[in-house]
Parts: sequence; C-alpha cells; structure tokens
Amino acid sequence: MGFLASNHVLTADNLVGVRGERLLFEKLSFELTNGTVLYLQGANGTGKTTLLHTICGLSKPYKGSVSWDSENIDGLAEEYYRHVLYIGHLPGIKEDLTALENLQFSLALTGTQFNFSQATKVLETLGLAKGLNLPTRMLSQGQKRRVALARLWLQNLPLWVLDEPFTALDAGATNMLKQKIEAFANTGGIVVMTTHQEVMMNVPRFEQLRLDA
Amino acid sequence: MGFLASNHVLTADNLVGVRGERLLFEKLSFELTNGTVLYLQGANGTGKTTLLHTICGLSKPYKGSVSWDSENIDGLAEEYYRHVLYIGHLPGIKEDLTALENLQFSLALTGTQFNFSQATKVLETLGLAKGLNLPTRMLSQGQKRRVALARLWLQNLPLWVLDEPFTALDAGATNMLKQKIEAFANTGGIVVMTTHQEVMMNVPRFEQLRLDA
Amino acid sequence: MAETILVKELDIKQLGTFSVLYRILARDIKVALRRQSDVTAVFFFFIIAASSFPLGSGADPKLLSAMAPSVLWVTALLSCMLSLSRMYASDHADGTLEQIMMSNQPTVLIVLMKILAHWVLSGLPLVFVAPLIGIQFNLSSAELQILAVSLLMGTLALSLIGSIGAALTLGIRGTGVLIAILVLPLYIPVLVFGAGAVNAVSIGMSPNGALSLLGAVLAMAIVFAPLASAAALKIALE
Amino acid sequence: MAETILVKELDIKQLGTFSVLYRILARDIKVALRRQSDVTAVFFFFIIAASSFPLGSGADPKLLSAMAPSVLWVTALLSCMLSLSRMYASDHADGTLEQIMMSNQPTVLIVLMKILAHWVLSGLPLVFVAPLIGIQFNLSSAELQILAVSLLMGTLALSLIGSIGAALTLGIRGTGVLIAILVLPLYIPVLVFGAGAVNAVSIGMSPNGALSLLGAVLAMAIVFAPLASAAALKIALE
Amino acid sequence: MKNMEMKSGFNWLKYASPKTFYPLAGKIIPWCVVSAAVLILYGLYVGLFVAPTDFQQGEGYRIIFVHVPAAWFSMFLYLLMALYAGLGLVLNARLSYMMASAIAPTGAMFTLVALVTGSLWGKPMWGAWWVWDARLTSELILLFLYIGYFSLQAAIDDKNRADKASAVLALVGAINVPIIYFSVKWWNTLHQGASVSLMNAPAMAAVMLKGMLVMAIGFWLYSIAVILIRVRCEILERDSKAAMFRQD
Ligand code: HEM
Ligand SMILES: Nc1ncnc2c1ncn2[C@@H]1O[C@H](COP(=O)(O)OP(=O)(O)OP(=O)(O)O)[C@@H](O)[C@H]1O
Ligand SMILES: Nc1ncnc2c1ncn2[C@@H]1O[C@H](COP(=O)(O)OP(=O)(O)OP(=O)(O)O)[C@@H](O)[C@H]1O
Ligand SMILES: [Mg+2]
Ligand SMILES: [Mg+2]
Repeated sequence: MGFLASNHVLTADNLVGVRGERLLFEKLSFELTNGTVLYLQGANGTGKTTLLHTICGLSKPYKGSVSWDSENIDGLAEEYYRHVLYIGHLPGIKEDLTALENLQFSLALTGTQFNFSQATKVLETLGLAKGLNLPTRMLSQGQKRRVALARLWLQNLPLWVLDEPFTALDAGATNMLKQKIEAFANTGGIVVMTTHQEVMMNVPRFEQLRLDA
Repeated sequence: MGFLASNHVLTADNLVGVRGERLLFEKLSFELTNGTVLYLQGANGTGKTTLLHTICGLSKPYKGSVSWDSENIDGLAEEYYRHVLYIGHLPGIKEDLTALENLQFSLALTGTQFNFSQATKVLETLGLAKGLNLPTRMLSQGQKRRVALARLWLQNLPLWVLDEPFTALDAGATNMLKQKIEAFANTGGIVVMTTHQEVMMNVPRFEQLRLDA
Repeated sequence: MAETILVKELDIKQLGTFSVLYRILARDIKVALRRQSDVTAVFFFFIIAASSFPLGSGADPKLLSAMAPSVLWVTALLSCMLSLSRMYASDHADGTLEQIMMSNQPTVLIVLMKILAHWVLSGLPLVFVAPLIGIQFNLSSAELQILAVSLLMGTLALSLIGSIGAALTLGIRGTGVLIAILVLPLYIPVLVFGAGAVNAVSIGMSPNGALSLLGAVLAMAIVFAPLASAAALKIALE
Repeated sequence: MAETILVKELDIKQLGTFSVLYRILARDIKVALRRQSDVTAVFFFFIIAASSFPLGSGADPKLLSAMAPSVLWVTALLSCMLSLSRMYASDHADGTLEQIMMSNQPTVLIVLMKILAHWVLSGLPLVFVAPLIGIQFNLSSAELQILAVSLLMGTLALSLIGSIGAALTLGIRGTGVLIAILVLPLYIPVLVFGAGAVNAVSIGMSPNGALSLLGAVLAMAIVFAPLASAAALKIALE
Repeated sequence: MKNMEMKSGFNWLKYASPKTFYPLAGKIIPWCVVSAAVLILYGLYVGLFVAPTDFQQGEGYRIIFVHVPAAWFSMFLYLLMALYAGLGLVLNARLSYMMASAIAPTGAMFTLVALVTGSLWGKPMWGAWWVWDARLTSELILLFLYIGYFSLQAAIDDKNRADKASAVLALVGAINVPIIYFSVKWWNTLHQGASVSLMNAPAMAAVMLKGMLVMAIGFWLYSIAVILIRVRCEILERDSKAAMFRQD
C-alpha cells in the first residue's frame, strides 16, 4: 500500500492538556494508522495548537502519553523526528535567505538531501517562479507560507502535523494543498491537522475530533 | 443616514503601486462613499496589502494620490488619521499587557477615551471573558486576533481598512465580525478589506476589485 | 454567540493631546515594569560591566581612580546603547508602530514621549548608581557630584541621539550591533564633555565649561533628534 | 495552476550526521554573510568602543598603556556578548527552532554547530583586530602577541558560555540586557585569566600560568555549555 | 502655478533624471580621468623632486603632498555626501541618493589615506604611530561615520529604504562633524598641535603650496571621475533589475 516501506501507528493514550491553570482536554485517546487524516476542530483557544505540540513532543502532556509504533515518543527522541514533518503557525523561514536556501536548510534538519532542480520545480509549481532568488522578506504573507509548505512536496516522511496550513493562502494554493494532502494519505501517509475553514477530504480514513467543551 | 455626522468620500486617483522594482497595479481609480464596502481580491502577492498601506498613507504610492473628502491625505496627515481605523496582518498588541490595557492604548492613539466597562463588555461579547486579566501572550492565535478586532466595537471612525480580518478566527467569531461590518456599513461607514475567504455582504454598496493581472 | 453591540449605544469621548501623550509614556513604562527584568537589567549591566574593569587590570588604586571617569562614562554610554534596540523594535514587530504612525497626534511628539520613557527606564537609574560605583574607584566627593550631574544631562542626550539609530535600524536583523556602530560616533561629543567635566574636577579645574557645552549638545539633540527619528520611522514602515 | 508532484517521482536521499551538521554551520555563516553588516558589525563595535576610552580620559600615553589590557579585554567581552542575542533569537521568532528541536540529529551537536558559527563570526575577527588597536594604546609587541593568543582561546570560551545565556533568555523581551546580566558573571574567569596573561607580560612575568588556567576554563566550557544550552532551548520551547 | 514655474525655471532638473544623466556623465568621465592623472603625476613630481629637502625633517616630510589634500577631501566629501542626501530627501530624486552613496567610498578612502599617511609620518616625527591628538581623533571618528553609513546601507535590502535611511544618517552625521571637531579640540587644549614649521621659509612655502594645490585639484577630478563611474554602474544595475521584473 503506497510508497511507505512499512506501516506506522500514532497512538495517543489518555492525554490531558493543561495550559496555565486551565484544563484544555482530558482523557483523549486515539490511534491513527496509514491513510488516516485526523482533522482537529474547535473554537479559538480550545487547545488545538497545544495538542499538536504535544503530538510533536514539543510540549509534554500533563498526563498520558503519545506513542509512535507503540514506543513512547519521549524515549524515541531523534528517532521519532526522522518520521515527522511539522508546520506550525510560524512559517519557520529565514527572511534573509531565498526560498531555495530556506528549503535546503529545512530539509537538512530532517536529514533529507536537497535536490536543487526538484526544489526549483516544486517552487515553480507553487507559483513562486518569480521569487526564487529574492530574500523571503520581500515576499507577501501568502508567498511566505507557500515556501514553508513546499517541504510537503520534497520530503518523504510518514507523519504530517499541520497547524492551520491554509492560513493566508489564496483559492488556488488552498486547492493544491488539499490535493497534496489527499494524495499523501492515499499513498499511506498519516496527517494531523487543524483549520477553521470547512474541509472534506477524499482519503481512506477521515476522522474529526472536536475539542470544544 | 446613520450615526455619522457628515458624509465622507475616499478617492483613489490613478494609483500606481510598485514594490521593489515590480509593478503591482496601475491606473487604479475609485471613489467610495458612505455605506460602501470595497472588497479587494487577488491571489497571493498581487499587492492587496500594498494597496491598503497606500490608502492608509503608510507607503507613498509610486504615482497617483489618495484623497479624503477631496483633500490629498499627504497634506492632511494627523487630520486624516482622526478618521481611519486600520487593522493589518499583525495584531498590534503587546504580549506583556492584558487585553484591556492593550485596548486602552490603541484607543488613546486615535484620541478616543477608554471606557473600562464598555471595553469589558465588548471583550466578553467576543468570548474573551476568561482572558481579561491574562497577559495576551497566554492567549491562542485566534484569541489575540479577537483582542485586536475589539477596537471595531469601541471606536467611532468613519473609515475601516482591514487586511484579512478573518484570519485565525473560528466560525462563530467570523460570523460576528461579518455582522459587525454589515452594521457599520448600514449606518454609513466605509470599509476597505481583503480576505481569501468567500464573502458576500448585505450592505448598501458592495464593490469588488480584483488585483490579478 | 452573543448580540452585536452598536457604536451608537456607546458613549465615546475624545482625548486631548496631553492625555494621548501621557498614555504613551505610561504604557511604555508599564510594559517595562511588568517584566521587571528590563528596568533592572540596564542597571545591573552598568554595575557588572563597570566592576569588571578592576578585574581586568590588577588592583592598583592610583590607576583605578585615573581610569574611573572614562570607565564610568563609557560604561554608562554602553548600557544606554544596549537598551536602544528595545525602543521601537517590539512596536514594529507586533504592528503597534503602524498604529502609532496613524495616530491623530504628530509623530514627533509621540516619538519624544517614547524617548522620555526610554530615558526614565535606562538613563535616569544610572544617575543614582554611578556615584556608588564611583566610590569603589576612589573618586572624591566633588568628582562624584559632577559625575551625577553630567550623567543626568548626558544620559538624556544619549536617549535622544540613540533614538535616531534605533529608528534607522528598525526591522533589520542583528540590530544590536548595527545600532552601536551608527550611534557611537554620534555619542562622542556627549562622552567628551561628560567625562571631561569629571576629569576637570580631578585635576582641580572648573567643570562649568564642559557642562555648559554638554548642555548645548543636549539642547540641539532635543530639537533635532525627535525630527530625525520620526522621519526614520516613516521610512522604516514604507 | 500546475500539476501536483508526487513524492514517489522524487529522488530522495538521506544525509549523514556530518552533512547535516555542516549544513547548519554553513547556513548560519551564509545568513550572516548575506547581510555583511552582521559580520563587520561586531568587529567595528570593538574598534569604536575601544577607541572611545581614550576620549573619556585625556590623552596621557602612560595612563593609556596601563589601561590597555583591561580595556581591550573588557571591550572584546562586551562585543561578543552584544551579538549573543542573535544566536537563537531569530530561529525562535520565525519557527526554525521548532524544526531544529525536531531534527533527526542530537540537539547537543546542533547547538555546538551554532556556537561554532557564532565564534567564527564574532570572536575570531577580534583576534585579528585587537593587536591593531593595541598599537594605538602603545602596547609592546610581546604584549600584543599574548593579547592575540589569549583572545583566541578566550573568545571561543565566551561564545560557549554565552550560548547558555542566549538560550535561557529566548523569547523574552529586552533580551540584550538580560543576557548581559546572566552571562557577565560567568565571563569573569575568562576575563581574569585572559587580561591577566597580558598584564603578566606588561610587568615582565610569564603569562603561562594564566594561559593554562584559561585553557582549563575553555575545556570545561566545551564539555558543559552545549549540554546546558540544549536543555535551556528545550525549556524555552515548552 | 507652482508647476508652471518648475517646468520653465529649473532647466537643471532635466539632468536630475537618470536617463539624461547617464550619457552626459559618460562624456565627462574620460576628461576627468585624463586630467586627474596628469595633475596627480605633476603634483607628485613637484612634491618629490622640485620641492627642496626640509632641513628639520629630511625627506620624510614629502608625505605632506598626499596627506594634506587627502585630509581636506575626507572632510569635504562627507559634507558633499550629506548635501546630496538632503537634496534626495527634499526632492525625492533617485539620482541624488545615488550620488550620495557613490561619494561615500571615495570619502572613506581619502579618510583612510589621511590616517595611514599621517601615522606613517607620525612614527618618525613623534616616535609613535598614533597619539590621541584632536586632529587625529576627529579624523578617526569621521571614518567611523563613513562606516556607519556603509553598514546601514548594506543592512537594508530594499534599495528605496536604504537610500532614504542612510540619507537621514548622513545629515545627522553632518551636523555632528563640526561638533566632534571642536569638542575634541576643546578636550585636548593642553596638547600641542601637530603643526610643522614649514612656513618660516616663504620661498619654500610657495613651492609647497603649489604642489599641494595641484594634488588637491587632481584629487578633485579623480573623485568626480570615480563617483560618476559608480553612479553609472548603479543606474545600469537598477535599470536591468527593473527590466527583469517587467519582462515577466
Ligand atoms: C594618523 C595621523 C594623522 C591624521 C589622522 C592627520 C589628520 C590630518 C587632518 C584631518 C588634517 C587637515 C586639518 C585641517 O586642514 O585643519 C591634517 C593636516 C595636516 N597634517 Fe596631519 N594627520 C596625521 C598625522 C600628521 C603628522 C605626523 C604630521 C606631521 C608631523 C601631520 C602634518 C599635517 C600638516 C602639516 C597638515 C596641514 C596643516 C594645515 O593646513 O593646517 N599630520 N592632518
Ligand atoms: N519589502 C518588500 N520589498 C520588495 N517587494 C516586496 C516587499 N514586500 C512585498 N513585496 C512584493 O510585493 C508584492 C505584493 O505584496 P503584498 O504583500 O501587497 O501582496 P498581497 O496581495 O497582500 O499578498 P497576500 O495575499 O499573500 O497577503 C509581492 O509580490 C511581494 O513579493
Ligand atoms: N503560554 C501560555 N501560557 C498559558 N496559557 C496559554 C499559553 N498559550 C496558550 N494558552 C492558553 O491555552 C489555550 C489553548 O491555546 P491553543 O493555542 O492551543 O488554542 P488553539 O485551539 O490553537 O486556538 P486557535 O484556534 O486560536 O489557534 C488558550 O485558551 C490559551 O489561553
Ligand atoms: Mg492555534
Ligand atoms: Mg497581504
């Protein structure tokens, strides 16, 4: 099934999320296997970003645990990160570098070799043909987001964690991204994402989780 | 007609917009009178933000001019700003201050007296009852945007310039904001705004302007 | 969700220029006090940096008191400078600066308030600690007095001149060091007259000449620095 | 728009640890060189700050050469410190730090690379200019030589130790000054041994004792600073 | 009314447009290059061979023929740069900004030459490469002002903003130059000036003066040539960028 050499499972076990002194979610458990898109919903401030950070191991859960292929991600550390692609609220690009240089660095961090012509092709597909050699500070809000998202086209990791990936994108780009996520899930990828836009995805398993009280 | 003491006109005359060395828009002219919502459309990087900055006098147009009640805004300076409420990509709030303190400062800048109980009421209406006394750094992305947008409920200025005001808002907040904009235009306000979401507004005059080439 | 509030239900009053300016000053000071570290930081930087000179140069008391005026003044200058990058940067990063430029008050006045806030938070405290450190360097009480007076006038001039550098480098990476380069040459007259006044006392001469020249520099800075800073801010936003 | 590219069409290769680390070093240096000002800035700050001491203290050549070791060393220390806030701050502000912590390489190694980049860009250049400035202060050639050697070892230690402060203050406003306070006390041994070596030569003694103590401090910093920084970064992100 | 006056009265504004300026500058440059070379060579000849040996300082004093004109130009060019920067801000003329940024490297170069020749001369004269004398110090700070100007310009990507921001800095620096000059002088009243007793022998002074003036005019023509060449390159670079963007 698909391009992934092996099957993977992301498991959340009785997660409790607390921010400040406020309980955000409680006894949250789920198991995501190849081909699943988990779509987190909830009003502003209900803990979506907090949950994504927990899944990435960037914050520790108040209680409970997150496991990857049945091993706690705390213990896996870098081993886990060989499998995860996270794109958060912030685009994670250096404004002084060009789009290509930024991608090169992002790929290196997850140990992926940078292929100049592939990256150029992806950026062109994403409508950045004109801006390839500009420092990214000269790009508009939506163009910066596109540079960050280009990683989705250039890396081969089985788990994507996306926090409001459609922010600042115009209709064309939104559509391309949606298709990309669908294609990824259809070849066996696992996706956890949030967005305030309405989405319906054509994927093997589409699960929704509302964090509202 | 409505709460505004007098009628106003915002005129753009043959605007040419250039960023870096790139031509974004050319010979752009329009005239907006009380009750008009101008909805700017265009793909990422087509110059929407640049045009809004020009209308606010934050960037000088490459050519052409913007006038308020038939006077060039360059000459009016602070006199013009007594009439404009601008909310851009960035929320313009200090993360160390609470929501109320932030509003107090924002209002002071446009010379509006801060009324504690009114502001509290508005923030509660906007669903921030729990966060009133937290420094805004402890708020989620969408909650921060709400604090910035609360100014729309607390000031009495005839021109609103809004750059992607729906960003990061959940469905409930999106709806409240839309109604607020409609109510404002129906009482004679003028609005210039951008967004990548689809909007249709129930206002006296709804004009659309596409910046795509 | 709840019902919409209409503006007509609101009771909206206009503020005068003075209240607006006061709010700006008050806010800057409030933000700084909220994270106390900011206020205390310049202060401690001054103390620690000034105290590290004796560490670097074995402890010969004569050398120390000869070094003292220049060491204390240069350190005060560096401490003021270090906190410059904070002056407008956070307002720029979070979008407040756009609001400031679109205020219904003249930008020059607003800038002047921000400069004053900077001085109250970073220059003024030095006027009080510097004499204490001066005692460690064996300065006489006449020298300590003139040190305080020259710092009182000098630090205000430093905040004014520094504001130009802070505004010019807005939104540029690695700002801290760039500001330093732009601003240090402009600071030289303040340093020469400020330290000069203390040195004059040390060799038994009158400090009045140096102090009145320092006053002249201060007066020029009050006139020109807010204008230049306002122009620079406008440029930074374009 | 255009067609979607599928991953299976791509030719994806894995990188070894060494290549990843090299990329990190290379990127930091590239970012800095892109805005040449950053590299030159520490450099010029050092020159300008060191030259302002004579301005604060009339031009007595004997006093100047007695002040020189401490002035040059303290200034080097301050210049390194000024550029610390740049070490992780921009990576934090734009989200790159999250990527770094989620890299498939151990954080400690990545941190070590970032420290090295900082040293190459801000410490190393000082080793070369300091002797030039020393000439202005009338130092002898033996003193100039030991000044360069002590700075070579000392600035690396400063970058290592400074990294801890930079990581601890991440995401906090007014960082510049706060880092200074955290880091200056930790810098004191480096200063004492570094300037001590030069002072020893000035009074005709051997600098070897001070230099070997400096070496010991450096060795400790190499072992512990990356560990402490990595831990601090993890805390800053939570 | 105002516009009418602008059109008829100020013909020179025509040359403020890069398009007309470019070919005009192209014509001036060769003349400047040739006459600068001739004058500098002649000045050096006068300085090195015609001027008699100084009985106090020996041959070393001949460095004055480079040192003094270089020091003059370091200061003059800073003021000129500030003037152009100010004009740029007032008229919003791109050409003015380009002139200002083209002057800076030459100004800094002369500052450096004055410093280096001065300290080369200082070693035999005062027994030290450097003393903290008023003139020397203010020249050093002038170099720092130039460096600040470069650094700011290099740090800003957006050409438009870089032009304006560095123009503000140049103006502020220009106010500061006289202040620095006098403050340092005042601070150093005890110290004796670096004057050399050349002027007691009037016959010798005439030759000296001639040499220095010839060198100064040569430096002036050299500056014009280099500055114009730099501005032309800048025009080309900005034009080609603009063209690149217009294509797609
Ligand atoms: C690094 C060292 C030096 C620097 C930076 C320097 C700088 C200057 C400057 C800025 C001027 C122009 C001042 C004016 O016209 O008012 C000048 C002029 C002059 N300098 Fe130097 N100088 C240095 C060393 C020396 C030395 C060692 C001598 C000779 C002993 C010397 C002799 C002169 C003379 C004769 C003039 C022309 C005096 C006059 O026109 O009033 N300079 N120098
Ligand atoms: N600082 C800058 N310097 C040079 N060019 C810039 C700069 N900022 C933006 N641009 C360019 O100007 C163009 C318009 O940018 P703008 O931000 O106005 O777009 P936008 O329509 O608001 O896009 P978005 O929908 O992505 O927010 C972009 O193509 C961008 O590359
Ligand atoms: N640093 C913090 N300290 C304390 N509380 C915080 C902090 N950051 C966020 N919170 C609180 O945690 C809650 C959840 O925040 P989170 O960012 O996860 O929300 P979210 O669901 O992503 O919202 P949004 O849709 O607005 O992005 C919010 O109510 C917020 O007030
Ligand atoms: Mg969120
Ligand atoms: Mg935009």
